[in-house]
Amino acid sequence: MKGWFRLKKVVSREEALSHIKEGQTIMIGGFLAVGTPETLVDGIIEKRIGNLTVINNDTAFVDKGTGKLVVNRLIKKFIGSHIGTNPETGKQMHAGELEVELIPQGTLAERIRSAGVGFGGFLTPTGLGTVVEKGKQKIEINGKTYLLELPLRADVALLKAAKADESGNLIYYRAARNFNPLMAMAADLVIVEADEIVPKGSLDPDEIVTPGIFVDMIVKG
Amino acid sequence: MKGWFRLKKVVSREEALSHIKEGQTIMIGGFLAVGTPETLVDGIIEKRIGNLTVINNDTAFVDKGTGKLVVNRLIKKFIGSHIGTNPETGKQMHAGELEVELIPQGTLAERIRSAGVGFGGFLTPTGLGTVVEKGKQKIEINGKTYLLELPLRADVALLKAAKADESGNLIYYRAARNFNPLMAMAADLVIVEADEIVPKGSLDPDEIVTPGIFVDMIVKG
Amino acid sequence: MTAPRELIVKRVARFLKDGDVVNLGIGMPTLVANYVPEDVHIVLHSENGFLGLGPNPKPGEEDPQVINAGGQLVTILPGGCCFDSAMSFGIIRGGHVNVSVLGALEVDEEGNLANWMVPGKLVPGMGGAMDLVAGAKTVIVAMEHTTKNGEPKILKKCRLPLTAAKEVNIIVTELGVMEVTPEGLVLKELAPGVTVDEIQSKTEAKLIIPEVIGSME
Amino acid sequence: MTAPRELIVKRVARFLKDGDVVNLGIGMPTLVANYVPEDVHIVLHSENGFLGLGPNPKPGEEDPQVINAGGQLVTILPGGCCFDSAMSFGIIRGGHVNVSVLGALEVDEEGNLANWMVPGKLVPGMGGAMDLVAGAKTVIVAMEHTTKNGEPKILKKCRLPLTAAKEVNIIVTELGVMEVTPEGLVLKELAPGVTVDEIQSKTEAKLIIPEVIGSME
Repeated sequence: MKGWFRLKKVVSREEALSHIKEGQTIMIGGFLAVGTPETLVDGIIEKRIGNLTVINNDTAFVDKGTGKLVVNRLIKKFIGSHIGTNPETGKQMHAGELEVELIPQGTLAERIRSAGVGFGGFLTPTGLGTVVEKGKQKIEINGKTYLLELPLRADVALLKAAKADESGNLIYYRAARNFNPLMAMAADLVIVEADEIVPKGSLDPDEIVTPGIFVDMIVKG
Repeated sequence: MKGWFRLKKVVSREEALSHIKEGQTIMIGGFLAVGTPETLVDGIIEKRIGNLTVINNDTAFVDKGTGKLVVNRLIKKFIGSHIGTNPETGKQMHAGELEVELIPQGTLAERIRSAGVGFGGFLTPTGLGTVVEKGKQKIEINGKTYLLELPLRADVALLKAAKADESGNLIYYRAARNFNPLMAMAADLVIVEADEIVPKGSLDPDEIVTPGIFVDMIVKG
Repeated sequence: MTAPRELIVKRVARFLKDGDVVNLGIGMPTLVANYVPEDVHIVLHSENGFLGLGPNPKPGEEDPQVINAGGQLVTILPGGCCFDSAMSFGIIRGGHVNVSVLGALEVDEEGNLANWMVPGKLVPGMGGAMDLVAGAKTVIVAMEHTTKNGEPKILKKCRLPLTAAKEVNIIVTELGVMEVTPEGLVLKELAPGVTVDEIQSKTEAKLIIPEVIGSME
Repeated sequence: MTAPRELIVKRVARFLKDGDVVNLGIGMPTLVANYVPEDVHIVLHSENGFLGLGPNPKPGEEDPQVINAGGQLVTILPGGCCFDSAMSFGIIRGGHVNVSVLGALEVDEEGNLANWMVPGKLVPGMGGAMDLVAGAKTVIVAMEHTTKNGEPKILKKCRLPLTAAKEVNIIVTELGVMEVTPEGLVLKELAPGVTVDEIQSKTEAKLIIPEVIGSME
């Protein structure tokens, strides 16, 4: 569904949710829940789609964003940079009920982008001399050492946009952009929750941030 | 001059040109001269600043874009992906008067971005099994082989924007964007030729493509 | 009878599926856009920085900053969008282009492609071709079957410097359609009036002949 | 007498130069913004995706989608711009942030920093801290000199898991200003009324005492 189709990309929330399956790896946009598609997250909870691996910058709050999935115990493994704002995440982690993989935020962003742009990986100085090094190849370039970081993909990406046109082109608002444009490139199925859906051709080609070809389905937020 | 200053970033063409020196490595935006700051290029020719290493996607045409620098014999070495539209480039290259380094276009873009974002390099499948491999480290990730490509920086970047605000934030028009936003991150001195210069605060934060902190000087195009 | 180039680009157009993101190379591949069936909606990618590449502008409506990768004045269709070169090639390298159609100087039975230089003679540079051939999901070579002098261009092994190794999937010429397989080149279709012997005689690589060969039209 | 935290953030503010791009960590470092001299124009970077971070909004003008990295409602100043997380950390990793100001659990004489976890107790995650410390041109640690129990936080060698190795440049506490050099920690300034003996007694690392020590105020 990535390109421009005869079929419409704008679907019902029910239709979109029917494509998300138990046990999948799901990327969710947002930073402390700003830029998180809450309607889609709520749908996962209603349908109790569990055993998920969730990739998000953070687990937000107990009553907001990805944090709600933690509280509802639908996450098997969380991959992100920060869990400190949601005490439930730490509790489940320490109880051995939730696996947590912590990644420096910039490395997380670029690992997702790497998957999207077809890199085999990239070299970063971030994490050198820390536990982040563990299990990673070190490569020296002109006397400086870097860690080789690998791409990170998902089965599904759930994104939040301010505006979507009918061909899937997206525009974001303020701090709600964060990981959304990166995740749009790095998942097999990309579902967008948009505050506003506008006709094809009503966005200026220069103001579009995410090209519509990355987007499979659009749901009104 | 990268940040927000008391001093103005908007300068005269004369002032901007005075910072470009003989023998420097200069990135120039543009694809077949669309998105090339012609006024700045003309300035280099007027001042006969020579012995340059120029990084641009292509050498455009004999009377347009970077091609004019070739015709005026101000380039010692050209780094780009394509020289076929400017017969003068090939002629000087075959006569041993101009060194040409050809790089696949996507690799060129990401090598410039890598310098801008502080990578030590990145792994790409592009060029595998071709002459592009020469002298490069090959790295295998999950059974697939990639080439390790390194960052590419310059002393000066000369860019073209449709609009600049007084703090250096940039917006581009259509196909004139190309390499400009990438080069903005990868040079010590960044000079922008803008079709229009608008007051600080008159661009919407969401429509800005290049943050003003990358830009040192703005010249009215 | 249909002109050779028209036969080629018409057949290539029929490979495109509804929703495909397609990059058409400079020259003959560009013409494919004119023959896409009406019920197939594709998005054309222009590697200099936009999606939604449209036809040439009407006289008086030209915009000098809207060109394709070949430098021709074009248009951007409603729903199109612009981006920088890193995104443009991220789209290519990341596997978001379904089909890349390119010309070739040489192509061989392993799917190797040479189309960017002739040492000592022609060195235009690879431009975006190496990324396109390495990155696109399906690579279709669209070219005339032989050189102007009648020499084969479909070889056992490319002799010119490669654009990419083992990335070509389909070859379409005015004589037929060939598919690159691990076993070699399989002859899938023949152009009207062309025999197996004729196409083989103009092909250096040994063609694998299946029991059923389709008709190219 | 000035409160310790005020003394610290005021001194840090005086390290900032006209035109600097600055990232202020969560907590005490955030307060630095209030003490930047009037003739020094800096740009604050918010790693969740914008430049031009401004003060908290006036009541009634809050925008729930304009938050800083700590989740507080903030504003974007005229001239500010928004971007995605790859660009945000590209700005950091690429050396476009002049100064990063962070708190610390521990810092040592080699410039090692630990501020992201206490094994078995507190595991909030590193967030953007590892990138900031590795990427910013100048890293300033702003913290109280000792723990609540009076234990030294400036050590010979960090014991907690590191945020980054050998990246800290300057340490500012309510007792003084120290600079990390290849030879060790040099005491650059003392707070009013603090003696060399006092600051050394509260510091595990051996301080290098130059002939002239400045006053912190």
